[in-house]
Amino acid sequence: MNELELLTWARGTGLNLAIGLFLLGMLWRLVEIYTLGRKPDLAPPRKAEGATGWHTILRRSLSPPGMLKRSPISYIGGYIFHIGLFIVVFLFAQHIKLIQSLTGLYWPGLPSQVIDAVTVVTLATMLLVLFDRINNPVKRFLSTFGDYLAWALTFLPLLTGFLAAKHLLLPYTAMLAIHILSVELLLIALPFTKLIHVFTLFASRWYNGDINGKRGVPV
Amino acid sequence: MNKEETLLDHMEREGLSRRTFLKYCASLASLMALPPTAAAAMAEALGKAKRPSVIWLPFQECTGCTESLTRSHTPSVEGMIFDMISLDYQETLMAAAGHQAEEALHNAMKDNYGKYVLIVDGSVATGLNGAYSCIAGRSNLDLLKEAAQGAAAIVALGSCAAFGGIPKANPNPTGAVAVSDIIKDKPIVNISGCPPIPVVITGVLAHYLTFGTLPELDKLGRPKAFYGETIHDRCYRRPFYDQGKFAKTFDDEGARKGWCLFELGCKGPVTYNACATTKWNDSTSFPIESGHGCIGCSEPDFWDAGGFYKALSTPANPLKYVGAAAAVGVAAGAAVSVANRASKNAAMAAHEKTQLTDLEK
Amino acid sequence: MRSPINEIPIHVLSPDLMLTGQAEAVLSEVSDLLGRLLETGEEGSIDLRSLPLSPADRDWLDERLGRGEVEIALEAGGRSDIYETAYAGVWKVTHRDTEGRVVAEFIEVSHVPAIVKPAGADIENAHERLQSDLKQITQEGNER
Amino acid sequence: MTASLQKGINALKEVIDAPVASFFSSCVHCGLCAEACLFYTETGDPKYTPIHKLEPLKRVYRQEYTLLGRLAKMAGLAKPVSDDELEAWSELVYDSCTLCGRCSMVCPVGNDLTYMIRKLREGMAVSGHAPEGIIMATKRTVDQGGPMGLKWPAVQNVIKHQEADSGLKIPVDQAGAEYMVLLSSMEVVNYPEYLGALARIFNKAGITWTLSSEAYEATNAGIQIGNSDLAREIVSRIVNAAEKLGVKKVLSPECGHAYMAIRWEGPNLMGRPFKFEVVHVLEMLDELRAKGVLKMKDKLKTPVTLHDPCQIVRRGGVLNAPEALVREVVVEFRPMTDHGKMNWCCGGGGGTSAIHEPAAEALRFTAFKRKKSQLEETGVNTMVTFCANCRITLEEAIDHYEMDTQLLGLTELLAEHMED
Repeated sequence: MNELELLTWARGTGLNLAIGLFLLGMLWRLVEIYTLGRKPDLAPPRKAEGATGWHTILRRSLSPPGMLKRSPISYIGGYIFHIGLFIVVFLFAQHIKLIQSLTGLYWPGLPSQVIDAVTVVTLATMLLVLFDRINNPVKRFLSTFGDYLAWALTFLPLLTGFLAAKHLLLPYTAMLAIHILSVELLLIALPFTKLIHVFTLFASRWYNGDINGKRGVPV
Repeated sequence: MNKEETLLDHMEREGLSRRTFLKYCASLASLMALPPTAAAAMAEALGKAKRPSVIWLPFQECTGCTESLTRSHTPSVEGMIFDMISLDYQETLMAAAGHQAEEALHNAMKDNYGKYVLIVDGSVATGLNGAYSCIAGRSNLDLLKEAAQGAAAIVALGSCAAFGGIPKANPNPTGAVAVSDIIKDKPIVNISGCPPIPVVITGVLAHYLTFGTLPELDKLGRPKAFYGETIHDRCYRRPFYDQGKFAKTFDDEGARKGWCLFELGCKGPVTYNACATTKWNDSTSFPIESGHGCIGCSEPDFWDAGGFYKALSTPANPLKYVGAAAAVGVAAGAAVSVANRASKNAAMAAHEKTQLTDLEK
Repeated sequence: MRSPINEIPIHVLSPDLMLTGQAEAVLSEVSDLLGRLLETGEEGSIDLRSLPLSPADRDWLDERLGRGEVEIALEAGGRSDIYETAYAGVWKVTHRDTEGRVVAEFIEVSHVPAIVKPAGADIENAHERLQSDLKQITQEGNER
Repeated sequence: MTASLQKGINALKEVIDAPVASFFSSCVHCGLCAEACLFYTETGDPKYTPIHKLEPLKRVYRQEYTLLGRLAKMAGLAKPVSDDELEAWSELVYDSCTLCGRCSMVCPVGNDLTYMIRKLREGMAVSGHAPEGIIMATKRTVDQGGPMGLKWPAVQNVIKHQEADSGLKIPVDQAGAEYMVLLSSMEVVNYPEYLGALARIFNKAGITWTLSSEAYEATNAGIQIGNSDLAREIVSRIVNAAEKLGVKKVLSPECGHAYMAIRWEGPNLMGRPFKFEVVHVLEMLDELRAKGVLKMKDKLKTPVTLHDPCQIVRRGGVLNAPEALVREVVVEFRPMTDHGKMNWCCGGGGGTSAIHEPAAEALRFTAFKRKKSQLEETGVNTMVTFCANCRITLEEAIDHYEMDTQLLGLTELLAEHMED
């Protein structure tokens, strides 16, 4: 199989399979999780300003009082690499083009120099975050193979995408193929790793906000 | 034609001046990415070279490769190939036909055994023992094997001979394969392209005549001098790609400003060929300068590599399995859900009301 | 003869938009070559076709180099235009085929472009021819 | 004695629900919950990371309620939860978790870890891995009516004294009263003046009230040990008594988890809403303050700070009343840096104060360093709180560290300075 065949497979059959498996896995996991149901809360709720699940979905994106100081790398690093990933994934012209071809939806992208800069910053931040995971006693204690796998699955597409766009290391064809394959790997693994938090965190925040909101506590 | 005369003698006889020859050499050197000063050395060597016998076999082909070569009026750099070689058999170009032609072929093979250069255009049909494509009652497959035996080197001209090309496109009804799939024991140069750039043929032969060897080849058997870099790497629109300036349609502002055609399906980034430097036919045949993206014709299986107008980053049919996947996913989830409910209900049924004694073992 | 395709005027909407910055690099390369010619007498040339220059880049380059005093037209398997640029020792050489299509394009840094100089064999040949011509003229004169 | 691992696992299977599944699926092992937990911040030992405390529950969830987990279990690839493991986890689920809920406030993916610890305790309790001290407190509550083994005659004794002190009648078993007042044993034993204070406040406000001889104990060790059957038995006494007397409202005492038990868990344990309203004493006092009924004759001169009991504020939703009431009665109020719903626990909530093993007590004192530094930061020597359990925990720790800090109960403080 030559490079072009690999690329053709990656963005043809490979992508079809990856998108299919991602959807399959995601729906399976979401149904599996959320059909477990929960009992209704029979205690008469207390009403309070901002104490609903919806508020918590938004509010939890900000660091609670005192926490930024306690764990600056988690918060600042977390913000940078999440926002960076969002920008690179959704505001890179070629990605928008792909999404447009999939869904018909499109929006303006950012100039590639901006994307390049964001990618470099995000890559650096992800390395910092990895270092923190190894260095911070709590994170190291909690970390399993799955955590490092999830990191690698996220880091690889970013790195290979950058190398492909900049024509570094390997010929563009090969690098683009590797980039697409790495994204496919990410897609397939996402529902079965902690990366599923991309979707479940909204429900989790909502539950937390709802459970405590009924008691009148905006969390 | 006298095979013993040198190329320069031959050209002189044809009434071409030394400066004309120098000029050809300069442009050849330029094409082969040799330093411009190498032109003189090349002229020196080429001038003294003997003209080799060439046998040209056409298989499953459209004659586009021959057309590409002969469309230009002599004398030209492309046309120089006909001065450089002694073309002993070429169905399309030769005056002879039928038995005469066959005789010419056999004589050429016999007379120059072990010395001739075999040029093949078109792919080789292997289905039904090669019966899909025959000349004078013999399959291409047979003919190739026979002709290859006495060849010093083989030039697989065009994407069909080099990689199977369009005949090999899905579902490949004739079982078409490349020359290199059949012949394993001879040096083969693949000059891919649909059609290939004519001067590339001249360049390869010039190299053969100048240095007595085949030029350095890439992994796919193509001369590196011409196929060493992608169209994209050498494209004059490349800076726009780097700036993220893309034409979105063939008639928008970006297209008029000459912006990058990536989003219109240009395969330049994955295609290795010399179009961007040779700019053949004064750039009319360099599609990008004519306003159309590269279709990747010099790469294997380009015909099946997604649509010509699909951007490289755009998949061919990405939502193919979405319906089935969604159904299976929901079904799997639902099955687990039913099992979970059964488990939970069983746990509740197994529940014994806790007494104080139940707090300790 | 039909008009060569590169003579069809292409209107670039905004030339600045098409400038890639490559042409400037070519100029500085020319300057280096000129320095070398001065110091060592070594001739140099730049193959313009091997560079990814946009049409606007080429126009810009031509404009910058300007035109000097010497112009040479060469008819050899098609026309070749050679002229000295505004910088002495810097030549622009454009080879065309019989159909007027550009087949090679160089910036040559030398005293005189190599192709202009006649080859020794050709001079020898010319000398012989001239001698025989002269002989014939003398003979004809004698006969008269 | 019939506790067993099987019962424990069964109990966990019963309580695992969609929120638990969502929480475990969302966790990214960022470790921020540790930074919110005083058992981690004060010891620096990563094993006290809240999400780690939930490991057994997570494994039961995965092995019982996910396809991949079920397959792994069938193939023998999943490590089953064992008795030894649960025994080892007892320290993490009880000794070092006060159900304070602070981790649930900070988890960036929104996990309510406290919600899950409460559920994990269901399995720990019936598998016999609850700490001795909490088992004993539960037994006393079920068998004798209160965690301290306090019986009605003792309460009658307190009533007599407080009636004498206040000169007011303390009504008992009075049907149709607006409020039925609940007490906590700790208050009865350690802070009996609370009852007299209430008598004076009700008298002043002209509100009818009563005690019930059948249900005077508000605390519920069933909640703390984590057993709903026993918690239901305890809470049903109050519900039955209140509905028998036909009171409009039941007044929960200052005690934190008592409020949690009757106000928030109560209806869910009983499986139905109550026919009466449950009001925390501070809620009632704040309402009286707003109406202008609760007027102070003078104010406390010394500057004070406030310790917010977790179960009343962060977990109970009584967010604004405490500060408003404190400001009513003091000249200078200095809130702690992290206060209100972001307060730090005293270290003795969630039943931990009932555990008397030396290691658990030592850990509690270590955890108290957080409160100690908060206190020192405010620079005041008087700390007001409104939970009997917090008060005992704080007093023990203040003694242990030989600190010069005075602790006051909010209701008594108000009663003391209230206009006659």
